[in-house]
Amino acid sequence: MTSSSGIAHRLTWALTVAATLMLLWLVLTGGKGLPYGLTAALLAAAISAWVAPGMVFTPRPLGLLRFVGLFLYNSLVGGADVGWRAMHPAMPMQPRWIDYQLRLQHPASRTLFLLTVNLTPGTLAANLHGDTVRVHAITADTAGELARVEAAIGALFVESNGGEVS
Amino acid sequence: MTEALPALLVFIPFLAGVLQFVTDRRGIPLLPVVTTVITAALTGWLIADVAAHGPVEHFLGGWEPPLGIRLHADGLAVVMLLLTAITGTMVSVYALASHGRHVPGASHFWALWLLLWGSLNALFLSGDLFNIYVTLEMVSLAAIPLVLLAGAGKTTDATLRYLLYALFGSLVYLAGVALVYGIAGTLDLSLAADPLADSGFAGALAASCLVLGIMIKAAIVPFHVWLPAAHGGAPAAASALLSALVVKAAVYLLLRLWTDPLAGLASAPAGQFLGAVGAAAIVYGSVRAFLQERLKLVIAYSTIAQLGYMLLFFPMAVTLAWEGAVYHGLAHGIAKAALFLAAGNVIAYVGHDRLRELSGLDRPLAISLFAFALAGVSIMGLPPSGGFIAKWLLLRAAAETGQWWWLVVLTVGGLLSAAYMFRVLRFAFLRSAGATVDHQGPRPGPLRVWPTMALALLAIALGVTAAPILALLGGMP
Amino acid sequence: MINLLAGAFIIAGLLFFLAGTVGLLRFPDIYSRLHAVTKADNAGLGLLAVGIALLADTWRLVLLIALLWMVAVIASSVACHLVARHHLREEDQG
Amino acid sequence: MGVDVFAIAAAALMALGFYGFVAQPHPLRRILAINIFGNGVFMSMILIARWLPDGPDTVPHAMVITGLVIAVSASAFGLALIRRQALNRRSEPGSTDD
Amino acid sequence: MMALFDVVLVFTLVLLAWRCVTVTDVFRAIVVFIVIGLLLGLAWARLEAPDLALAETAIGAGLLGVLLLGTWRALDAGERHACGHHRAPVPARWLAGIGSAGFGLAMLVALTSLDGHPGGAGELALNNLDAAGTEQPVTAVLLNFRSYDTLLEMGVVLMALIGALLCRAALTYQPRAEDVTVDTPLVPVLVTAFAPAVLLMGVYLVWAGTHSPGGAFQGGATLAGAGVLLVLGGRLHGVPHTALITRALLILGTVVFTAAGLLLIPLEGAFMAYPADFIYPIMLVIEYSLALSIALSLLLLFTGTHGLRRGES
Repeated sequence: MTSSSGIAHRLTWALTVAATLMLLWLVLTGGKGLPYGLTAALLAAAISAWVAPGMVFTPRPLGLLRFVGLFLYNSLVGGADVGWRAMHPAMPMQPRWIDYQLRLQHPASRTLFLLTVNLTPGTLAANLHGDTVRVHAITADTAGELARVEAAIGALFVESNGGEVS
Repeated sequence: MTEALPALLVFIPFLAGVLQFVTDRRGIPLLPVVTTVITAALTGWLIADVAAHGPVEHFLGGWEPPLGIRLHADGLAVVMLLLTAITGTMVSVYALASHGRHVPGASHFWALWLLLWGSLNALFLSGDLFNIYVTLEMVSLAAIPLVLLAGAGKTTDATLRYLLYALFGSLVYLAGVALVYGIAGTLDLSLAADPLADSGFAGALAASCLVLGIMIKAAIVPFHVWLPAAHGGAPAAASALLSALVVKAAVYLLLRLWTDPLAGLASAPAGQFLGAVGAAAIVYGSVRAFLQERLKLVIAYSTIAQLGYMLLFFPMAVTLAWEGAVYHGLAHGIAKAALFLAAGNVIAYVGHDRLRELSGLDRPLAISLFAFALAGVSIMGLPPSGGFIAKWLLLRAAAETGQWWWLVVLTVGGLLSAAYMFRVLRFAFLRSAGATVDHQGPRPGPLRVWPTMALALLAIALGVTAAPILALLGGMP
Repeated sequence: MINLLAGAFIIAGLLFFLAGTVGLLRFPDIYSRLHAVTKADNAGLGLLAVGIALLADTWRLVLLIALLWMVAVIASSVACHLVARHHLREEDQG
Repeated sequence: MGVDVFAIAAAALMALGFYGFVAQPHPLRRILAINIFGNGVFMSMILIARWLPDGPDTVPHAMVITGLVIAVSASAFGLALIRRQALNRRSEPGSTDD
Repeated sequence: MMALFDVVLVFTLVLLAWRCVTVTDVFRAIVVFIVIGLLLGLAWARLEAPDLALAETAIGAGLLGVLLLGTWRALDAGERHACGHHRAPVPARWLAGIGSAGFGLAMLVALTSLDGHPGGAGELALNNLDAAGTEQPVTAVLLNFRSYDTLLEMGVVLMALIGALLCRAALTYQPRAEDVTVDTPLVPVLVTAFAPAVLLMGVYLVWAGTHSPGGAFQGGATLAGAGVLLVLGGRLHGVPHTALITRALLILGTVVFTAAGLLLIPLEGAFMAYPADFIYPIMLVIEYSLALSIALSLLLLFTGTHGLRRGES
């Protein structure tokens, strides 16, 4: 157990979750049944902070913009790329495995990396073992894409703990 | 107050069962004892009221059918409530000894038994097809875990098979309910009768689904495969409840549906078919019972055979047959509970129930064995017993309707049941000249012996109390 | 005008779905098929969502659609990763 | 009135569930088959609900919810029993109480 | 266009159901079963039954699906093999095939021959909606017109739970040697992020049940789903003993429902009849307590344990 499971940490998490859930309730209901929404949000936040507290990250505004842009661009290009390969009579593909050394350390950033890689053109993260991600690739320039995704995620968060490991 | 009685009869045991599960008390089962007394007393009250003033109806939530659900305590329902209350009270007393404070799973036994009691009452009182599906499922799911209480892993396979058949049977029944609703736009038993009467193919299919689903639940041959291992493997008190009440509840439902919502569809060939199935059950169950090597399996197969008699109502469908079938259900239930409790005493004393290794039990287990023999008299249908009255009524019905072939079935069935009963008694009594068994357990105490005896005596006494009970039941609807 | 644009987005989205399905049928092995399903369906769903959002009349609906798209994208990515991992393990074990 | 495609689905689900119950007697397969049968029954209830002239009839809808919860609870009990069977077999190999 | 969609949907459903009962690999059969559940949700949404679509997706496909997969994990290789290869003898299969085909045809004919029926329970339910204390007709049937069924159904759930507990074969989710979850942060991180949102969705569905698709059962199942997520992510563990709060929550719905019914008998003359002035708050209390009990019952049915404990990580 690290210090990250302390009271302050849980409280921060609970407040963030409660605020997010309240927003979710507003989106779902359009402002009706607010007392129920508030009770539910507080209860859910309390349960979550008690049972499964997470880390709160404050994304850098510019980093967020960069990441969202990259994500949307990659999604579109990834879809178009694989669609083109599927429709092409010869199905141009170079399926192979790549082992990529990951520098991101925090579980949340790693999760985001894995999720994004699956939507990036020509790459699919199949396994993470230690710091090595096993990636299935069907395009030529894969390592560059992966590095770009990693850099965007690295720039997204203010890394408060968990120092960089070379 | 009396109009609330049906609801109370369902919810007092139901709520007590829920609370018993939650409190999980290991001490003296105070809650179950109090609940048993109250429920039995309320049952008596309701029966007295129905006897005096006729059927009681209760519209749940104040909504009348076809929108709401109706509880309906008529003659048939209260006779079944009577059976449940008598057997239930005696089993409760017996279970004070067999599921006392030091027995593992005792608290679960009481919780399940009280829930089962409430569920059975709910089933007998229900006047709504879909509600009957729910209560059937309740009865099954209260009864099935009882089989598991036999101990770690011993009855898992039997329980699983029981559950799968029960679940499938109730869904087949539910398919019939769906069709009935599609035809009649109502789920009320009585209101559905007229639309069903001229519904053609869909109605016939609906009726077949309802009957088939119930037959699976009632372990009617050829859907009996789950029964012997489950009833034979459960603890004695649970076996008594399962054989006397749970499968009976399904056959009760067959009688109920046939005479009310399906009355307009019931055709003579369908009746003859059900009668033939009943005859097959009688012969098959009796022969298999004769061939068993374990006491509880003999009794379990005997249940398969005895349920067959109740099916003989359908081909004859006259008031005598109606009275005979219901009275048979009552007599068999009480006698069968006595048999299983007596077998439980044998197992508690000897440690097993392998017939060939039972001998010399007449002295240490004199009262239990005497009770077994008395209950056996009723099962065989010998006078003066409840079983005799029931078979006599059925015989007269066969003669009245001129369907002599059922006379043959009844006679053969009686002979076969005599054969397997005497076989058991021969092992237990007549070889007693030899060495006594090296018993493992202590002698069963009075709490185990006297309920058994009381049930056996009641099974005999039913031979002389036929008039008031048949008056309560009333004629065929 | 808006309707026309929305229609274009929806048709484009459906085309992506079509391509993804073709890939699912044509690609040689399980991993390549996962590529096809995840990426093409993600882009297709996104375009579809934009198309439908253009037709929505309240901001609440737009937000809801965006939320739904996000959940669907995360779910498909997770499923893709887990399936790939499962197969990789099975191959390793022989 | 012609044949509703969903009526075909309802009938087929029931028939296949029936077949599965008999053809694959392993308990886990039977639980699957029972639930497929049940889904067919629920589908036919929903179809029946549609034949009311003004708006769907909610009585069968309520019945479906009740039936679904009951079927899933009972299936969960059955699955617990199957796990118990597996435990039994593992603790004493070669012996079953069948 | 929609007709074509329906035909494709039905065709896929039937094909998948066929696969589910005939395929030898039990894992495939389970996956196919889950897909059938999801497609059924789609079909029911098409058939103007959004409440049931929600219920089927949450309970029939979701909860039962993870239970099936969890049970599959608990079996060893021999048993998994037996699941597909333990078959009825060929003549029995043929007989079953013919019988079930006949049954299906008969059902089809019967379903097709049915037509509307004026004055049935359905019309009455719609006409009496004003007196029901809720605007949503399905909720009105479940919690008022036929509330007796719903209450008894809670008993069924409780008894199934007792049965599962008696089996003493809990589903455990300790990571096995071969799936070292520490390396993939995916599951724990997503559980942490999603569980609160799913909890909120559950409450939303219960709340919405008074006027739009949703209700105690759908909401309760969603709440249970959040619990299942936490169990799968290792944040909650099943334990063989139970805390007072767990037991109280477990029977809350049943007790509140029964108590409201019994206590009002002297006032209203019938079990479960409610005074018109207080019907709305009564229904609300019943609905929320039912949802809580349903959620906990389903979650415990999933873990197969008496209670729950917070995980270590």
